[in-house]
Amino acid sequence: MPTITYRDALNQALREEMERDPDVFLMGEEVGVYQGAYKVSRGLLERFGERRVVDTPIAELSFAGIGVGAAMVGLRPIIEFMTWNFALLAIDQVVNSAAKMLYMSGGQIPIPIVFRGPGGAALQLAAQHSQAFEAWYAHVPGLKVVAPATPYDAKGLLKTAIRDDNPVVFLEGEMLYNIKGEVPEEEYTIPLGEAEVKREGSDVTVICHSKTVAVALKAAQQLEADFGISAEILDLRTIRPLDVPTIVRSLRKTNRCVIVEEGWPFCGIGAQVVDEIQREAFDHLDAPVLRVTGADVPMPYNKYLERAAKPDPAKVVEAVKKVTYLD
Amino acid sequence: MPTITYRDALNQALREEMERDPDVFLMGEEVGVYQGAYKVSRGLLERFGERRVVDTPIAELSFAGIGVGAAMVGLRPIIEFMTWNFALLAIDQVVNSAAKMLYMSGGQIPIPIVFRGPGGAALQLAAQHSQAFEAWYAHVPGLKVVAPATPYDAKGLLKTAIRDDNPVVFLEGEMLYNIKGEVPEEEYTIPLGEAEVKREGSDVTVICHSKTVAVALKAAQQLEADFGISAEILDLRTIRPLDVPTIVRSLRKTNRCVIVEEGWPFCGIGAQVVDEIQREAFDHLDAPVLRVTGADVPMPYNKYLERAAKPDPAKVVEAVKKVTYLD
Amino acid sequence: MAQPATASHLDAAQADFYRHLLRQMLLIRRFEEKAGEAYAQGKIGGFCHLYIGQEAVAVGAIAALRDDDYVFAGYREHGHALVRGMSPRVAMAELFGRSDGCSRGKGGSMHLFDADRLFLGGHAIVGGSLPLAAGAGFAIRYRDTDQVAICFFGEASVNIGAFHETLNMAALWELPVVFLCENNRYGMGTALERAAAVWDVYRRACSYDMAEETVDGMDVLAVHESTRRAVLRAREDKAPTLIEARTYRYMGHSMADPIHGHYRTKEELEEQKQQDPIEKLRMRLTDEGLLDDSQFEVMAQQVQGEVEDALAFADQSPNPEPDELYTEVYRS
Amino acid sequence: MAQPATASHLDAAQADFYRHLLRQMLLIRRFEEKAGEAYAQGKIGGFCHLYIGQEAVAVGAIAALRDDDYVFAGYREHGHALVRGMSPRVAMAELFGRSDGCSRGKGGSMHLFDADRLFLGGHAIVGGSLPLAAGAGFAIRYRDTDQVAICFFGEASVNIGAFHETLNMAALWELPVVFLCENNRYGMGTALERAAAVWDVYRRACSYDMAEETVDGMDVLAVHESTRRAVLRAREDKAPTLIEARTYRYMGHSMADPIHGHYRTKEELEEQKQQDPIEKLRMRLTDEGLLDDSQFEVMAQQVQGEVEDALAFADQSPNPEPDELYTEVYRS
Ligand SMILES: Cc1ncc(C[n+]2csc(CCOP(=O)(O)OP(=O)(O)O)c2C)c(N)n1
Ligand SMILES: Cc1ncc(C[n+]2csc(CCOP(=O)(O)OP(=O)(O)O)c2C)c(N)n1
Ligand SMILES: [Mg+2]
Ligand SMILES: [Mg+2]
Repeated sequence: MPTITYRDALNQALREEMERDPDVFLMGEEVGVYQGAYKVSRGLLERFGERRVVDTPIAELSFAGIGVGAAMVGLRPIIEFMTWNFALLAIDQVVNSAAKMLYMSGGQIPIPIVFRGPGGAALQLAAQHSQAFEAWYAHVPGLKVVAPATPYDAKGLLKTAIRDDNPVVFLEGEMLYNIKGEVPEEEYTIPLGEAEVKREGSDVTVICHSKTVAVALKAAQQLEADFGISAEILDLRTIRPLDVPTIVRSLRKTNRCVIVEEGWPFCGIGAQVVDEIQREAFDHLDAPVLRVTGADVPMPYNKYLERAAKPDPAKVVEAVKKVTYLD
Repeated sequence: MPTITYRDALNQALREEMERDPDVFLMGEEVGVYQGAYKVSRGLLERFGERRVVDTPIAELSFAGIGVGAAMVGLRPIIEFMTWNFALLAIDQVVNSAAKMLYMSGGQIPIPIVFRGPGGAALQLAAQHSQAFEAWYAHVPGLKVVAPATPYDAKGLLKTAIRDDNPVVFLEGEMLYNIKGEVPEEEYTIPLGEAEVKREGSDVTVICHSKTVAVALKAAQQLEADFGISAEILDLRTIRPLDVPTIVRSLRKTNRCVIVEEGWPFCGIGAQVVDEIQREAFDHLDAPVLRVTGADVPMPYNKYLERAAKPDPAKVVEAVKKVTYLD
Repeated sequence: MAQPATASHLDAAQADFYRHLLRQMLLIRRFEEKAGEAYAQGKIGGFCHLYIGQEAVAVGAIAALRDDDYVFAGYREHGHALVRGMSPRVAMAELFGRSDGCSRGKGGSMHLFDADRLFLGGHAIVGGSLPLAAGAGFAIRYRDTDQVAICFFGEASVNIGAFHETLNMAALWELPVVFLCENNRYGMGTALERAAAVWDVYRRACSYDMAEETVDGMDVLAVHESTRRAVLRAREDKAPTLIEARTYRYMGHSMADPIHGHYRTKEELEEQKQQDPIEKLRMRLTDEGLLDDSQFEVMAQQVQGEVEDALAFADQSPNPEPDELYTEVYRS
Repeated sequence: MAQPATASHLDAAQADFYRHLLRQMLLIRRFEEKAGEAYAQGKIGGFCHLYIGQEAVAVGAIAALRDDDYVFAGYREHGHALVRGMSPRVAMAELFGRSDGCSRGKGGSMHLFDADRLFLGGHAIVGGSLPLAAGAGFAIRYRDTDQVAICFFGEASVNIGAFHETLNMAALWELPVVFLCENNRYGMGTALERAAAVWDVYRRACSYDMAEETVDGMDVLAVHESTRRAVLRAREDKAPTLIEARTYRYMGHSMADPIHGHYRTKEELEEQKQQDPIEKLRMRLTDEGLLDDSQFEVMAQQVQGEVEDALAFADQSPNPEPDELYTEVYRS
């Protein structure tokens, strides 16, 4: 199986879906001539032309809205936000138009659109450019929220998202674009709403998504090696709809849980997962669920402070030791 | 003690703080000539003039930003959003400018600003005009988030918010403006970050804020009368910073908890409260914490559907019966 | 309606057309009056923004469209929906929140939609529908058809960012969109002069080198002509236009707001009513011998009957089933 | 620097002033070159947007201000901070993320702030600083002083909503603000012509009846004159101005981007460099006998020394203490 980057996996998904369906187009800042700020759309302008690969002015609110309008009349837009930070300007169209149109039209007007781009912190981009907004989008009924961790998932989930008839918020990781993984040559898709057990384990469940999957896997190795703790690693992949059955199944086995996410703690994804777990598996819990999150601060520029602000394997190990009462 | 409406309590707070501090001004749509879309600013234009009571064009993003800019140079703006629904357009300035300025300037530039207006659903305003965004704002470090339930709290908390040197998101309830309550003639303020026990109880803690406080209190009466259950009602008042000690103290007494909020469930305030509770009071919990929230749908227009989408005393009673294993 | 003996220079088709316009304006007027009454009776809830006074704009403009063109409007859109062909029954049922409403009772007054007639809302965030209409325009270009999209919005909306961003992209990409600003002078209680540095809305087109026109929005024929030109420009030259139609609303901003008060005088309102678009066209048709009083009475009664029928229909239409609360959140 | 024997018509003070401008441009140029090197060595992280080529704009414009005026800029703001009087040491330390940096290492290249000098950022969201500057302008009006606020932003920012909303309010409320658009032709890889329907930025002022000017942004004296007029208009007439300064950036959008490539040719870049603002002023001073080569050398060496000192300072400045991660989130 070929080994390719997360970036190229996304590129393949875009290319294949644009080949497959003439109604699919890509719009955003620098997606065309510049080949994408992060080169995810490399070569697409050359392949599909200016009609289907559309460079926009810096006007997030309205090009997002143009996407929604095009979806209202039957096209299947993919709107790239250069990063999700800038989507704050467009959030009214994402929430008030895209997420609600089907409902408030009494089912008349579906919005098959994908909003995508890199989310979360990269390296030293500081407060205004380092934010993980999973929790915000997942809060909103009418949206689906996807955050793949691997090239394989990135491709399979993006293809499904493009074919979905609902607005999908697709959060890529700027720090993931260069990671490599196996991606089959044959066509495949991955259903939205299915978490994946990345590593089987029996002592503790570590729930993660996007960039924190690698963090959790590293921590699992260390836990095995240093403390003989067997950690089961669960990658959510889709945040909304959340795969509660898979979470609960794992919990019933391990009875302990740590949730790792990059975003801020207050009302984060982990909070919701805790809520589900204690409700659905209360009697199976042998310890409080702990969370490892981004620090509850705007992201600092200094690299050591930034590092300290992000989840890392040491923090996960620490938390697992607590929930297994090794500490 | 005089009995006045929530609206008038807010009006008094604005008036008193504008009298007290010449740097305080009010800006927003229809706050002046029209006397406020919901009449919260009634009479202020006449009292303070156009310089300090400023009607704006419909341009939420930039009048919010103008407020932040004025705060950067030492004024103390109060920015009224006609409703918080429209603040989605301004959220970049609230999050990326107001919340982060102090941090990213290394402590040089505080932003003493209050963003205020009605949040949540009123009556049959449908999907785009009926949203409770507490959870979004509370997610963001750098912001404080306040949501008073009574005239007394509305006045005392707004005065404190205006004097606070940080950006405060102050969520009023459109459905609360007409409710009445006692408000002393003497000056008082209420510290941010302190929850209040509205009713003592021993069997279950019901946590609520803003409009759901009245819902919880009604449920408590019914629980007492019909089932002999003694419910302790805790009004959060401030969502961020969250008063965890008061929550935990109550939980240690009652060992059971229901959380009621108007917003959507996924990553809502209740999720965070559950997280805190299970972490801080795990061994004191005799049942899973349950939540009563707004339905996980865009708000429908039809009045019966809308009613069914909102928390009500019956749903709270139901949840309490479950956590007390009466069901 | 049979054509009367006439001294008019208009041909029969034109005369029919003008009477048709009159009838549509009348339908809106009567519909809105009924909606106002029903609101007062508590049968309609939420915000209800009546269109009375502005009828000439929707009627004149939409008459310039083909059936396969796209129509977008704001929250003051009952009239636009009716002109576009939504039956008064279905519209009224939606205002009542009933299951026979166009949006099955989930949308209400501010969210009328009729996908079959390409009436695409019904949007309640100021400025929100402009990019949506441009998106339809984008799709037209994408598919290389000769359709047109039209977007109605109020003059207070021109100060918001989406107006600027959208007009720029529409001009840059040459989208076949007609931006029709209904300048009724006030956004809620704020006169345009207190909210905009430039008081002529049409002049905002200068920033985009966009074609523009200003037109008397109380004159349905003038609106029609102006829109016809803009539609042609969109259809044939693939170029957008900004039209400013100067009109006036007779009622308060919504049913919850005062009709006059701090922001405008009763006198101003009464004076404006002298320009009534329905009276204006009726006079003209009468003067030209195309419509006598008894003919007008017939028309008025028909319209009245239609509106009363709509009310009765809405009144007996059932509420949505409780489980509809959870349907249509996602399309599966 | 002593004044040389000269045939110039300039008086001594003017000559000193021009040499001062030259020195400031040179300081920015050398500082930015050093920053580029330090970035390549991994001492500076994140996005680092160099100002090389555009020096005349910040230098000419800020020289027209008083010390009590407010200055706002974007993420390409090292030059503006230096001209406003931030020491190269403190600026470089911030780029290094160190605790002696202006923002204590928390802000970095895109978030330079100097509250004492009223240098108010350092903002990284396109369009984000325009309303902030208007807010300072609002405060000036509120306090009825004769200060001025200036806001620097790129030409790609004029297509975003905040530009429109802010200019409208600034014109409507007559705020003493200078909106200075640095038109360097490209926003990242997008030429203005591919993003804006109207290619002359200054023409956008028409929508607000705002005063406007366009000026050669490679000519520091022209920029200075133009800004002086606008500042006067703000200070005395309380009216805002939109200035378009046509300039050019020599480097890539940020250190992470290519210098040329798909979006512009190497030839274009080389041709533009012939208009170098530093060379232009140096020539003029030389021609007028106000600066000979050896004097220039002295100036250049001083500047070089200053920049190297800044680098050494930044290099040895400590990182913030770990617990600073949690400080300054709230002011208590
Ligand atoms: C972004 C936003 N801000 C505020 C509002 C509240 N609001 C609804 S209508 C309105 C006035 C709009 O006036 P105009 O555009 O002139 O249209 P008109 O009501 O006169 O038809 C306002 C302020 C809103 N719906 N959306
Ligand atoms: C709202 C927003 N969208 C996108 C970006 C990413 N971005 C940063 S700079 C830039 C180009 C801006 O160009 P211009 O305004 O001309 O300034 P210049 O970089 O040329 O100085 C873009 C697209 C951003 N920072 N903010
Ligand atoms: Mg209006
Ligand atoms: Mg530029």
